[in-house]
Amino acid sequence: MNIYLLQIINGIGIGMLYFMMAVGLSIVFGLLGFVNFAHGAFFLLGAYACYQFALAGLDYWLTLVLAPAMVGGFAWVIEKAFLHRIYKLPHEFHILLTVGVALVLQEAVILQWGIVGQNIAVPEALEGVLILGQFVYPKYRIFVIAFTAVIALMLWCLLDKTRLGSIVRAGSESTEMVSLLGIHVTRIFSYVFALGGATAGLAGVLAAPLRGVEPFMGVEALGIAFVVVVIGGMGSFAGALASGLLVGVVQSLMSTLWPEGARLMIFVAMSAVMLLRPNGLFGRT
Amino acid sequence: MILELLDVHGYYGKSHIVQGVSLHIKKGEVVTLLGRNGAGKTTTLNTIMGVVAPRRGTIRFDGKEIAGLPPHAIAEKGLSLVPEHRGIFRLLTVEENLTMAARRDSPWSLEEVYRIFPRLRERRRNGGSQLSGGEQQMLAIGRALMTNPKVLMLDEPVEGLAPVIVDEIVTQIGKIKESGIPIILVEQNLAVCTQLADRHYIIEQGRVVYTGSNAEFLADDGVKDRYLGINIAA
Amino acid sequence: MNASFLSQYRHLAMAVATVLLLPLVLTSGSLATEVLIFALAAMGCNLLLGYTGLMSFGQGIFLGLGSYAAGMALLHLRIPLIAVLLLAMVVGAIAAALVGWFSIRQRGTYFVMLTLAFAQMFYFLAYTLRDVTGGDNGLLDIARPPLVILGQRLLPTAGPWEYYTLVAVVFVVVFWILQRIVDSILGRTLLAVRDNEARAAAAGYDVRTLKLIAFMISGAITALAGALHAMLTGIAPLSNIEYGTSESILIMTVIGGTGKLFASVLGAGFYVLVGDWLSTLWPRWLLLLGMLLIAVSLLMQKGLWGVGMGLLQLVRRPGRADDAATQRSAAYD
Amino acid sequence: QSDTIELVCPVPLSGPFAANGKFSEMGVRLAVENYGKLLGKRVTYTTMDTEGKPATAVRKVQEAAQQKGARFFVGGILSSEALAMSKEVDKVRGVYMTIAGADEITGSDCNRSTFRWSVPTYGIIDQTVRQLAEKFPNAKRWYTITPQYVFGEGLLHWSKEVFKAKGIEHVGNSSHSLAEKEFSGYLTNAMAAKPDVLLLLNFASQSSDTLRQAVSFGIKKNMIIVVAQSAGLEQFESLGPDICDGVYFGLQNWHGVDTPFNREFVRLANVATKSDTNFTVTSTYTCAKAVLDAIKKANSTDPRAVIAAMEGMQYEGPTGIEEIRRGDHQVIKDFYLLKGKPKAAMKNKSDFGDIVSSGKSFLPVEKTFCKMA
Amino acid sequence: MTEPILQARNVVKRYGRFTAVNGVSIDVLPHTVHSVIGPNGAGKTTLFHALTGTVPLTSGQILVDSVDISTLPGFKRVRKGLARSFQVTSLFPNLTVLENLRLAAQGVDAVQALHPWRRPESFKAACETATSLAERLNLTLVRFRPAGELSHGQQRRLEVGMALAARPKVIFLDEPTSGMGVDDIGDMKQLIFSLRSDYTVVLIEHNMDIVMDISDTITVMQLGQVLVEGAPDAVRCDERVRSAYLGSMITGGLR
Ligand SMILES: Nc1ncnc2c1ncn2[C@@H]1O[C@H](COP(=O)(O)OP(=O)(O)OP(=O)(O)O)[C@@H](O)[C@H]1O
Ligand SMILES: Nc1ncnc2c1ncn2[C@@H]1O[C@H](COP(=O)(O)OP(=O)(O)OP(=O)(O)O)[C@@H](O)[C@H]1O
Ligand SMILES: CC(C)C[C@H](N)C(=O)O
Ligand SMILES: [Mg+2]
Ligand SMILES: [Mg+2]
Repeated sequence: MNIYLLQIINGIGIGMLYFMMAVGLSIVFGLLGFVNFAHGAFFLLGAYACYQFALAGLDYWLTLVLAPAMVGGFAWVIEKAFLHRIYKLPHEFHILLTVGVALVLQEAVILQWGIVGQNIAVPEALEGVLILGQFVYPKYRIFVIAFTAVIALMLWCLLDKTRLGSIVRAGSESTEMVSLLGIHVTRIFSYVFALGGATAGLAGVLAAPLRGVEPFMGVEALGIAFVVVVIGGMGSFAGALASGLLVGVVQSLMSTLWPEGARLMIFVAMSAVMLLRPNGLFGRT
Repeated sequence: MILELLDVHGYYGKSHIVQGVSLHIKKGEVVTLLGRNGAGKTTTLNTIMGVVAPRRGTIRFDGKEIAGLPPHAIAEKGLSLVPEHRGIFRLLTVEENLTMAARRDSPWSLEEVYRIFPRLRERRRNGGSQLSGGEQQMLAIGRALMTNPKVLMLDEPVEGLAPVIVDEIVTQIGKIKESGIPIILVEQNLAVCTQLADRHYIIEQGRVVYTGSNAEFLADDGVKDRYLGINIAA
Repeated sequence: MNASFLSQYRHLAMAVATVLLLPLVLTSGSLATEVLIFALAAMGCNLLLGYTGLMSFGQGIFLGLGSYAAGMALLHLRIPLIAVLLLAMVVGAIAAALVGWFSIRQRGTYFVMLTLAFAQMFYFLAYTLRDVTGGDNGLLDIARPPLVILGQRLLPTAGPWEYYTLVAVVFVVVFWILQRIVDSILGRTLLAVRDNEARAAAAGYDVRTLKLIAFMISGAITALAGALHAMLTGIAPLSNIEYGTSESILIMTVIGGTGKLFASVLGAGFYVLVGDWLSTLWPRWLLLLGMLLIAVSLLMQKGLWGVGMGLLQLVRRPGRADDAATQRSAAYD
Repeated sequence: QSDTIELVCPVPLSGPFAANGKFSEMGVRLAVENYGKLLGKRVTYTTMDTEGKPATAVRKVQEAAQQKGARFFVGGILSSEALAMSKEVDKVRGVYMTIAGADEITGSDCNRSTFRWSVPTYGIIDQTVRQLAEKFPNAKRWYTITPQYVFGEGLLHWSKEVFKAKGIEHVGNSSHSLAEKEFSGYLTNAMAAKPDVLLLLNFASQSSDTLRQAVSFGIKKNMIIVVAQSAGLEQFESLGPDICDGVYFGLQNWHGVDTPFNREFVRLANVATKSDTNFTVTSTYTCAKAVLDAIKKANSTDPRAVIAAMEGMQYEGPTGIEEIRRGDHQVIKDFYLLKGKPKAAMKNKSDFGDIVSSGKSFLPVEKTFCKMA
Repeated sequence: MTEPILQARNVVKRYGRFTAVNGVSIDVLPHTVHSVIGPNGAGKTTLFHALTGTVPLTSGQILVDSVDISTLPGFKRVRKGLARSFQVTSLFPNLTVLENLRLAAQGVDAVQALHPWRRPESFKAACETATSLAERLNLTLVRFRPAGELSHGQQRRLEVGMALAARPKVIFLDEPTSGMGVDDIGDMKQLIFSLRSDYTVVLIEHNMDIVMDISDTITVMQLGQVLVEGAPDAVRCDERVRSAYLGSMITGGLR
């Protein structure tokens, strides 16, 4: 097999993970209109929840359900306890608050699990590699691609095809009008924020066996999520998917073409997209 | 008596806008709130809906106190406001605008709304941002109907509409009235008001300064002159 | 007497007082200098956030570029201090024009994300162009030349307090200029752009140019801060251009309060000093900082400036409400 | 004047290298607590958070020097911050000892005030790559993964020298940024080049990430993996034995090496930190102790006298007798190569592998580019 | 015959595949009130957008005093003498009424706006325009209030004021009376009529009372095209206009 083809496959694997990291940020942005800087911290929590469950000997498949649910629940609490009170303020306060939450969570993780990174074993059923000609690819990465694709489909149905999805989009314009229609919009905020947290948590769980856990992994994930959302178009679900894949593939191809500039090229790709489509690939004008 | 306001006061921050409004509306009735710009008509509606929290006074809906409830709770009970800015969701299509508001128990279905406003059916796939002013107004009213209102409040519903459409909307409001939904109408267009309403209130500086039946109002040029500045004689 | 004239000098007096007060309360000249340097950066950010409605998450770009520009000038060119500072400002303004050209088409949160992504891009650019920037090591051995004007040696800068004096002078001058700018026709027009871009365009304003100008002024000032910082530490490190720097500058600005220049001085002072203090208390001091940020966003929504004004009002004449109205009219007459 | 001698420990306590900072702090603390009185004065220390940023590090050094007149500094994990601080400490004519890796510290950027404990890149490669090249003469194809900064490039440079000398084919290199966490692209590339040996030149969590992902790609089965500069026990603990098994690691020190220092220190560390110490704790401890010893030897807290005492000083260190070379202020000491072993073979929880070889490899002072003023 | 001050030739505006304005040509004569009416969605506002540069043209030509301005961005057209009000109120909500008007008055002078040193107060002409307009629009009482706090009707008046403040050659008013009180409508009608002596007015209005009384020319649009153009009486009697638009005309106020 051709090395570039392999890198593209690998890039899809990375890209699906990036999509998962970014989609929640995009959804939350879509409804609430601000950048959730605690998004990376939710990713971190998901990964550590996975670590903790693995220590406790819990089945990985159970973790895959439980951990995101817990992170989502936690996000819900954060929303209720803090964000709820400051929706009316300008966005800089939302950012300030979520930056604060991110810091607190990261440091709390250090206090609880220590500052040294830890390894998490790949679930037994997915151990080993798949042999594609002369090329091998870890089974677990294949699983991540497939699983994320299913989740993506579910999310898309939820946000585009249901009444809840309409409400979420409507709420991103005027919460007052939505509540005038008898919809408890602040409750929807909480749900969506929790959903965003849960997707980040899920990304964390999926990433943990690939990258291990360490307390600063959230910062990097947040950075990636930003770029993915900017390229894809804020609040756009399809955009997050397309641009997650784009970033993954660019990064992976660059590892062969010009490894020193792999990261830089992501941003060059971003500029190129911005130049051609100022609102991102799928951004609304 | 389906809705009743007693000595209601409403504020924007420190400015005291609604200064003790009392009014009521019965089943099947259409009443109007009239008054000059800035008199406090919109604010009164906002106070009823809880968008502006009433600081004093009682608001009873179906015999139950609703003052102090959040807007969504009030709306859920069956009070529905079509605001003067219409509040169309630009990111949603016409149809999504309608369906997102739909309640299962509402006698007003999508079909029903399209039947009244065929123009909406034509533009059902259009984004809310791509509607002309009149289309937006139709959509706003249609959407309010989808929520199964027990009292409908319309804030200047024919503002900016072409005369034919005004005719159309007036006819439709008439139909809504016949279906038994009581309506509070804020409107500058007296012709519309007098065609539809059973009673009128005139508000000035946040107080009700006149109330009378449609017939009384029509006959009393002095009132119109004094409170609304219409110089009929001229 | 003109009311805004008075208020202009009131703020300038506060800035001067700050400059005089810092040496009395701090024993480290470096720390005091850093406060002023970040105050400059925060004012640059405030010009965007408070006056133009642009929340820039890319101010680190200009701080970092200012550091690099000053570093390279001092390492490779033999030009006087003033020229170094001006050069840094020009570099900052050009970079701002570039970043701005891309990003100001966007509004609100999209703009935030764009500038943030740009911050990352410049970081990796600086990282990758090692021959110019020194990569991860940064530029080392940056000298601190004395202030020489027309062959006259005006100020030595070697000692910490000597350097503080230089920075203080720069700070006061920039504060005064910025105050003039925000009170000028341009400043007031920027406020209009912040409020409603479409209307500003329909009223005949070239919104993009206006925003670009604000962005460039901000970039120049932030780069100036970066140049001064490079001379303070003797290095132009990669971390100055990092996303974290942008974040800090924005946080300072918000904590101080937007829309008043002096508020940014308060914000920067608070952030730098509290950060310095907390970090000595506990290795996990970021936890405390995080809580502080949460507390500020929940409880102190007018920023430190607002808190200060609130206290002042309480002391001066408790319970006067019509103040706002007189202020408004004062702003106009 | 004052009745205390103060050590200042500027290390990253927050940010991605906070783990090392925390262990450094621990090392300094152990050294200070166990030192007792020195010249009749109490020894104290303060840790300062550099946040991993050179500028912050410099500013904090300035602050400590200005506020408290501090002159003795031990710390600095990252090459960039250590380089910057070394210059600042030299400006205030203090004493600075670090464990950071950049060759410049005792090379082209060396100065009177600065000392370095860790073996520089030349020695690391000599003790790992050269050893293994000799051990596996048939492994002729090597692939490298390198972080883009001085330390990584130093390692790459010397590796290439060895490759040339041994007739090894360097089949590829992937350089990556210090922010990288995703290595699958580089690994895919490496596998396509079909090397016999995969040489990881990155450090700390990045080498852990690379190693982990390499293992998941099944690379261990068909090539030898070498981590040139490992962080030691802390890294093995976080990776677990399954991943470390069979991998070669370069080490600055190892608690299992039987030296008087280790016998004493492992016991001490077990009391204080309930673990068999690790690279960062031990090395910073050693630095702090060396500085304090020098103060004792000089019988003065005048930095100039202390520097003089340090130059040429010999002391019991974790690798045995260690010596501070006068010409470039580099500590001359052993470097180890360890091979990870399977979980079943571990005799205790810290027994992750066996030392395969060790030795001292240093460039002569003339070749280090160090010119001291 | 007088030269038209504003000419639109074959103006087309497409949004994606939808053609909102489809080849409209109009000539506006100086010192007249030229009204554009038509059913909702006929493309009147879009025509305004295209003429004033709020949205770019798809094709067609726009001449002001015979100078082609079709490709100028909106803000530059203001300097060529076009000013507008918006159908959906668009003000500076956090600035005071006077400041809103001052900014609108200052906007014609592009260079002034960039002045980083001079104080706005020193720009006397704009300040005076603002004050007198506030008076004229009956907003003196609320002149120091932020525009966002005004009632709908007050905002509508300010909206018209914003266009007037620019002292343009041609002033575009998009439904200036919508939301205005019955009493004010009369005043507004007088105001618009009086503008005719100094300016040229292009007016979109659904209030036939106003349109029929003060227009010199009326263009009726339907489905993006011109249906009829002519003097008020001709338009009023046109059967197509009656059925497409006028209906029974209860909008005309109380009669
Ligand atoms: N958000 C607000 N903040 C402060 N004051 C407000 C606000 N909205 C309205 N007002 C003031 O309240 C008063 C009443 O406004 P309201 O909108 O209720 O008037 P209205 O009777 O609906 O007038 P119109 O016919 O013009 O719509 C006005 O003087 C207005 O300036
Ligand atoms: N941005 C847009 N994208 C797509 N279609 C649009 C857009 N804006 C307006 N339209 C469509 O163009 C048509 C003309 O709209 P316009 O606002 O010009 O009508 P109008 O004549 O001003 O109507 P009204 O009297 O109701 O204000 C409408 O059918 C509308 O749906
Ligand atoms: C030997 C190690 C402490 C090297 C370290 N990673 C550095 O940056 O120099
Ligand atoms: Mg109103
Ligand atoms: Mg219109």
